[in-house]
Amino acid sequence: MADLTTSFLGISSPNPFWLASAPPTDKEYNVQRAFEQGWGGVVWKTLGEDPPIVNVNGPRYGAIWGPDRRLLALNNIELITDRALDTNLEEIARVKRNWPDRAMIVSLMVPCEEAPWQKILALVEQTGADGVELNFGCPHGMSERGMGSAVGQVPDYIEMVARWCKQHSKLPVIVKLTPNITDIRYPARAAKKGGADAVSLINTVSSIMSIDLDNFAPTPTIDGKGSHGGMCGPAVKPMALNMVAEIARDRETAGMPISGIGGITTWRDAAEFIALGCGNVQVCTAAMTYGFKVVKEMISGLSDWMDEKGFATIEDFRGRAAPNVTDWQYLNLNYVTKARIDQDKCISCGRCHIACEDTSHQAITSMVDGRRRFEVIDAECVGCNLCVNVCPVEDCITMEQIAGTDPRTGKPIPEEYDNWTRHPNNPMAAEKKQHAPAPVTMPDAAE
Amino acid sequence: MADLTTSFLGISSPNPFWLASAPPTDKEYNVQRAFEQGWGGVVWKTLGEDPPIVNVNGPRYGAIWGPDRRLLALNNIELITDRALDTNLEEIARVKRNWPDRAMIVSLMVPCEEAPWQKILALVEQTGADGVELNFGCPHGMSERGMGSAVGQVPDYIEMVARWCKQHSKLPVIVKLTPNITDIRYPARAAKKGGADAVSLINTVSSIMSIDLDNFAPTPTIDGKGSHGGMCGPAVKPMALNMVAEIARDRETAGMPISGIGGITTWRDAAEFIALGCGNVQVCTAAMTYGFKVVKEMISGLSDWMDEKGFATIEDFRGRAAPNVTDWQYLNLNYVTKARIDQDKCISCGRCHIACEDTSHQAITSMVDGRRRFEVIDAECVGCNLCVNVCPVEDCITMEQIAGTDPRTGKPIPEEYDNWTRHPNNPMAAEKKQHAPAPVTMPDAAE
Amino acid sequence: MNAMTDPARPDIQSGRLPAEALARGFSDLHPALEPHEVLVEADRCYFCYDAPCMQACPTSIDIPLFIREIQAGNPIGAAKTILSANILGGMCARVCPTETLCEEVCVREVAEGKPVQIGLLQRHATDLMMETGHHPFERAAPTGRRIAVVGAGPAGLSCAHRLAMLGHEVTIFEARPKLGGLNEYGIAAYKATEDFAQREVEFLLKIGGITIETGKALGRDIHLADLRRDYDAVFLGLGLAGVNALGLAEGEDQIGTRDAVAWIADLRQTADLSELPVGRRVVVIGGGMTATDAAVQAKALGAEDVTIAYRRGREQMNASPYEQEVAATRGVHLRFNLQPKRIFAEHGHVTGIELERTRIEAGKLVLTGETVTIEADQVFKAIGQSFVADGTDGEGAGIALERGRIQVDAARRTSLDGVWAGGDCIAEGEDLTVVAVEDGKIAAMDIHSALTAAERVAAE
Amino acid sequence: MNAMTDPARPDIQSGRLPAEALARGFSDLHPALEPHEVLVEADRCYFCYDAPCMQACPTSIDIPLFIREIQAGNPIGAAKTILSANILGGMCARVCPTETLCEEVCVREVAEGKPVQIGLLQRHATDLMMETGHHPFERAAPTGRRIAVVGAGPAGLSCAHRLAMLGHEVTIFEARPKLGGLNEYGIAAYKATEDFAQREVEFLLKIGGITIETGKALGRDIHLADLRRDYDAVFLGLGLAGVNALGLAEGEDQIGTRDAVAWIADLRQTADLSELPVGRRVVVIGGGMTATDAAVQAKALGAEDVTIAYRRGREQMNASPYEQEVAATRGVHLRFNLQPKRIFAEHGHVTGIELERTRIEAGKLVLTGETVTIEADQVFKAIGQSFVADGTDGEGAGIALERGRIQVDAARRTSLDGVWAGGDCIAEGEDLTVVAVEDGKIAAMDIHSALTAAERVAAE
Repeated sequence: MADLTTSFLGISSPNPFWLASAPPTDKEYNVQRAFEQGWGGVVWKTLGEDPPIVNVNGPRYGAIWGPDRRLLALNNIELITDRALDTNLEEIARVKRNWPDRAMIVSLMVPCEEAPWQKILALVEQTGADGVELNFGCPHGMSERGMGSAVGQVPDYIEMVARWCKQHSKLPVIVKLTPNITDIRYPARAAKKGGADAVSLINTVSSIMSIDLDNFAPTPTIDGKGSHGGMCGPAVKPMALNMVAEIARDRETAGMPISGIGGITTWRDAAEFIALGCGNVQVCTAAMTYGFKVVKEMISGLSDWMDEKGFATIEDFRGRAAPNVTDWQYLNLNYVTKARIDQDKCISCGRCHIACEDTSHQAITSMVDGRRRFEVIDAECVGCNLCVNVCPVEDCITMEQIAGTDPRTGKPIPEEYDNWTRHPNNPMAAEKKQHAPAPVTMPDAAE
Repeated sequence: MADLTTSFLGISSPNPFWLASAPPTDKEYNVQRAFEQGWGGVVWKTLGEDPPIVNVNGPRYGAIWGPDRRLLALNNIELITDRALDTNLEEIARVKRNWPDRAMIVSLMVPCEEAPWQKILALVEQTGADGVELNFGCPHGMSERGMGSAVGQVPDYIEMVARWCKQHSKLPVIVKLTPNITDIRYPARAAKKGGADAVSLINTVSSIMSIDLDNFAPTPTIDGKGSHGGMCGPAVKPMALNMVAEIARDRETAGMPISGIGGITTWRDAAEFIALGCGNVQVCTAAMTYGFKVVKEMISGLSDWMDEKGFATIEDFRGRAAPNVTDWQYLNLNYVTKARIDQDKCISCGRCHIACEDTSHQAITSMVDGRRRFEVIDAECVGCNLCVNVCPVEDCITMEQIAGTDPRTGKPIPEEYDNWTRHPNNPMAAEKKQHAPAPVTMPDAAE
Repeated sequence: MNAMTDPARPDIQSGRLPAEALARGFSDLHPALEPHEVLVEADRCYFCYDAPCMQACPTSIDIPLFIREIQAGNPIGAAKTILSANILGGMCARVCPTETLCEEVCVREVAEGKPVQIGLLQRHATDLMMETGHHPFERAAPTGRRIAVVGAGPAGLSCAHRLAMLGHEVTIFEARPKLGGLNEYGIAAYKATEDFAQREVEFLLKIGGITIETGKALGRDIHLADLRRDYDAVFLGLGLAGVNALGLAEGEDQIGTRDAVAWIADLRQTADLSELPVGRRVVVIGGGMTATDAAVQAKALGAEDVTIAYRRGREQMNASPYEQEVAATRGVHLRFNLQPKRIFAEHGHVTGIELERTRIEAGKLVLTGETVTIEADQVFKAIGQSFVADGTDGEGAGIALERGRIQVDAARRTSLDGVWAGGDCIAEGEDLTVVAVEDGKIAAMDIHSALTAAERVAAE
Repeated sequence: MNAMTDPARPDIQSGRLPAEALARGFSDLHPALEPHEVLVEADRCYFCYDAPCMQACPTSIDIPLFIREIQAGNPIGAAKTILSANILGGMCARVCPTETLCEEVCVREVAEGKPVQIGLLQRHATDLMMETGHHPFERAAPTGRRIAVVGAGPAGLSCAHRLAMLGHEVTIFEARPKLGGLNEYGIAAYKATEDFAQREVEFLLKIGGITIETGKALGRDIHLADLRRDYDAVFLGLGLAGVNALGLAEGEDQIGTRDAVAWIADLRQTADLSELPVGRRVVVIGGGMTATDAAVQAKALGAEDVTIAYRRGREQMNASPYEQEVAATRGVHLRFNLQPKRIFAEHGHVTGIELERTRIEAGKLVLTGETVTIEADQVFKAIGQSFVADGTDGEGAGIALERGRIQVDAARRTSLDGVWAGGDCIAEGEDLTVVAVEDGKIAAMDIHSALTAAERVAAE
């Protein structure tokens, strides 16, 4: 049985699954139920100064759905906690006392001045919480007041606030980053410069989920009007993976502990974030969609996969994928693949054919010997993978590396690695092939 | 029968459905097939300087899928056209000649110097194309060479290139914007300042679709390595709607024609973009998933809906939703809703209950009189809409505005509109309630 | 209610079942999908390339497109897509043997054994269209041409509608009092409930330009020579008026022995089914859809024992496996390899039937000599129908036949100039509503081409 | 092959069908899902709160969780979830009447009439687990306690496995040569193909700590008093050894009349089914699952006419609507309201059966006097089984019974100290494998508690 315990910034938790700062972590009642189901830790929903803000009294959440009304993403216009600071602090203290083995992080958002930060940090320390997370990401409501993503989009502010927090508290400090930014590496670097112990990402993505075509207003609609909100859920995972990878392989921030957030729904999503270097993951949408019990699948799934692969601990595979993230110009141009269709698995929907015929390279038949049959024409196939992506059957179409002569170009495929950096068509071609910079090594997240 | 014709920047097309600059518009063969199915126009896949770039010879596309393997998003590491400039120009001229009623826009990306732009614009004009689109968005491959999003992320460059294009060509100029930016309004303003006629957005979102957990590399994987790509498809639509709305309601850019792009899959998606002010829409992923025939649903759907609503032309509803996009602080706090569960439609899955109980406000029962039954407890319900979003049955749970006393607070609900700007809990409360700025009016896209 | 009867007398009576059991037995075989079911089902469609379902549909409905229109929230658009290929798409959604047409080849059937429920989705869209009260098509400018359509079954109606849409004036002649043909008189009641056949005819006629003459039989009230003279074209959608006989030495004319087709027509025209008598023990002879329709309806009327006796094996039955399943699960006993030999009667009334066991030997059906007797109060014959050529002897030699039915070419032209034909009465007829609809549509398009060409020639 | 037989002699013979038809008839009733089908089906689960399916499962398998584990690509985890609640989850996936348990209450059934195919998903996961060759559970530290389990049916096996897992030493005594109980001897062959019952027993025993003693019948080879003396606890999973009789005046002892249960056991133990004789015309008396299992298998062996005669109406049948449908669509004739009156015989051999029609009057079944005769070469009785108390008379008064079966409390304790019981032999027994498994599990947990409590008391 694999050991799922993690020690992130020295904060231990029985598994890497934390609940992100969000409605599910707003109250003792909820967090209590989460711990009962097995969550490893929580980031308590963001505290602010009294008097607490108020929320709208109409719909706060929007969504997009896929076929069969499956939730692809949630969006919210909810603000930070709307309960009194004292109430939250009391509950945090009590929950931590009752669940000493679980991680308790407190999310914070106060105005961008030293005094309010100093004050609230002292209060949080008294609760026995394990650390704080600085909410620099919330893209709506608070940002108009100069908080949340209004800070997170300015690296200098991040650095400044992080520094105050480290000065005024001995608690580990995690900076939560907004994805609504041109280059995620800048705020991450700023967090590091300010002395923050870790970054967590991504916060929600500024979005309008849909327009109600009957009343011509964004959803969720409040009295005929709507504002943008922050999107989370499966749809944002690819953005999050990319941003995590950017930070993980940036020389300035490499090795900085990362808590991964963004559409994590199953054990596999979590394993992917961890493979990129995350020390743990935070979840929100999956819990809001299905209830806290979903963590059971995540725990068993991660554990069973680790057993199967022979990983005894999380550290055994953490960060393994980071060195394999590279830039386009270092990809091997001599790696040639062709699509292969498993005729036994093929259900003859023909989507591979029409996708290729209409929108790509006319490399898949629709008829062979007068019968409906879909076969790859190697002389046309560029190996682009589109057919794999549109096929409704898993593993029916796969990409196979070929050697020898490429039937498309009629030219031999060189065996050695080569890339764009010295390609004759590259106007900036170097004399010699350039190699990707040596991958950054990841220290333990435990630090 | 509604009239679907549009005149965007004076370029007419029989319907507002254009194919975006992407693999489906890379060749005469493909574009020809697209026009046969009824597409209103195309933006020809981005041309660059000779010699043409080369693509990887392995997988270029990645994807994420929802349940039942439905494609939620595609991602690509393909570059601009890899065919010779002359070939493309010849084909563009021929297709335009054969299909004079369809819109033909040519996407361009050359180095950030005046001469290459001047040169390529002259060549494009000779084809008879209707306009050009400047590709400032592509987030991979080209950006490392100082093109694509490397330009699009710097408003000054956008302005400069736009100005060159307007100087050296009489063709309408559309600037395509990258969403990988902190504030989309800045590049849009720069495009306008540079004299561009329109913006189109969004280009793809920098992403890593997934990590292959067997070989610990990003997908698509080239010889064990992977780089980030650009994501498109249904998952990015909410980001796109928000960015379109930001530009549509920005005082500096309001009224600038917009071509909407981002996850448009059905007529309804298109209508939403148009309702926010877009003069037309561009599609890619839906065509790559299902083939060009999908446009037939878009055309019939938009037409039938306009008939039903009594809209004779696209202009009759274009921009109607833009005035209803506002900022959070102007939302009506006196608009109070409660969830209502239609017991006849309820299938008793209980997801509303557990979502509310675990992660929200404990406002939905699971048992009534000893029987499994899900009812809203008005005294607890904050009207957040989460139950609506997680319910698998359409219209089973709805939000209903209430008047009189709110059973949750026990307080009367004022009838008049009120908002955060003068709320007692707002530390920056104004003396008087502030109203949202008057909505910007939209001039005709036809200009 | 079911009073003990004199065992000596055959037991044929009405009112065997309480009203609610009767209603249950005759309720919609495939009830309409609920809105939620529609969305779930529509979302299953993969939007296949050159979809097998569409290829399998005799009217080539663009099934992936109409399902995608439903997915996208545009069921009216879906209905237009359906009806533009098949104006009787509503009835076809109910009566098509989808399990051997579109749904049999659905890739979801291949992949999961569970096809997308195309028929029910088609019904959903067309039902919604009909509920709007609007007709979705408009007539082209009047051509001034007049066409006679003989027979108001699916072929005739389809032909008339398409011709009217193309701007022609159409007169439909129908021998029976109501339009619809087998839709009205021939199909099991539980397949087209709530007077659907008539509602669909009304919907279809809203196109305009179609004049109706009922009670006009060809060869009796109207004559082909006159029609050819008075109209620019004639379309014959005559159906099959004859019924095959068992050809038994004795008993076939006893009271209690009936043609299943006629009995179903009676049933369809009976307003109160509690008044329709049925035997306590019923034997249906035959292996096609008429046999299963008759047997299941006899059971639904309250017959205690209902047996279908078919002379060949299960695999040879024309009724689809699904139809067989409906019969079997509703309590009909399906028996195979039994060939009728003699119908027993007492006092002129059927009491049973003797059948002889058959066997396949060297690919041929042979009798074994062994007999089986099944007691019965009623015996229904459902062994096929035949074309009756009355009235088609236009001028001189009359119309050419092929295998006993009207010979037509690919455009549904008969051997007589200016006369087209379609539906069950043509040699290629498949006894399927959807095929008849396609015949009518093809003939209409060809009539239109012919008249247009004639016009062009005249103009030159 | 089917040579003409002397009509005077009953026709009971083997080899009625060619090998491939036989193989088809006895092939898996629900073939395993293909990998693609698994994914499509698993994705349909909504992960309901306090899921109705889970509530309906007698062993309370966490169905939403195991399906989610399948969705997430972890079928082995799914199998562990299943087996931790029900160690015979593999067999239950095959034989549970899911249509009246988990799948009946699935919200997809409510919403679409198409439940998630829980049984087949369960089979997929457990099959994969068994293919790995590994046993997923480990035994707790040895407790030094010894428990006797009498009967190696589902209850006994379940109890033994759980006890072994908890660290106890278990000895199973079984009267028959093979373990498995009805899984091995009683279930229709097409529900548990490829020797699954034995493979599952092997898988289960891999937990270790279980000693097997076959050929040991209670009251004959072993005695309750001895077991109580020699073991720390005794679990009785005895099943039902008796078969109800028709109680007819004549014919019940004729050759050709058999208990369906015994016939099925013979069939299950017949290696080459082409050697098993079956009547040409078979009548099965009864209305439960044994009746349908016997009838369908008789048909699958090649019987020409197979009739189930049940004395009440269709609604009262214990066999589920799905079981009825399987029988009907495979050609079994289901007849209702027929009570056996007399079995006809010639030369000591069955030739047919006379039944009297029944009717419900004022809620009671009454005879109508009217009779029906069905010719038959074989008559199978499937009218229920009974508990035989042999050997349970431990000391003095013996074990308390209730309604003819062993009386137990909620923890499955009998009236005798240190003796637990479960499965069909207890008063609450439901003749369902899954209920027996739960009995064994509950008893094991209670035995464990009792022994642990005893230990604590002893230690104090």
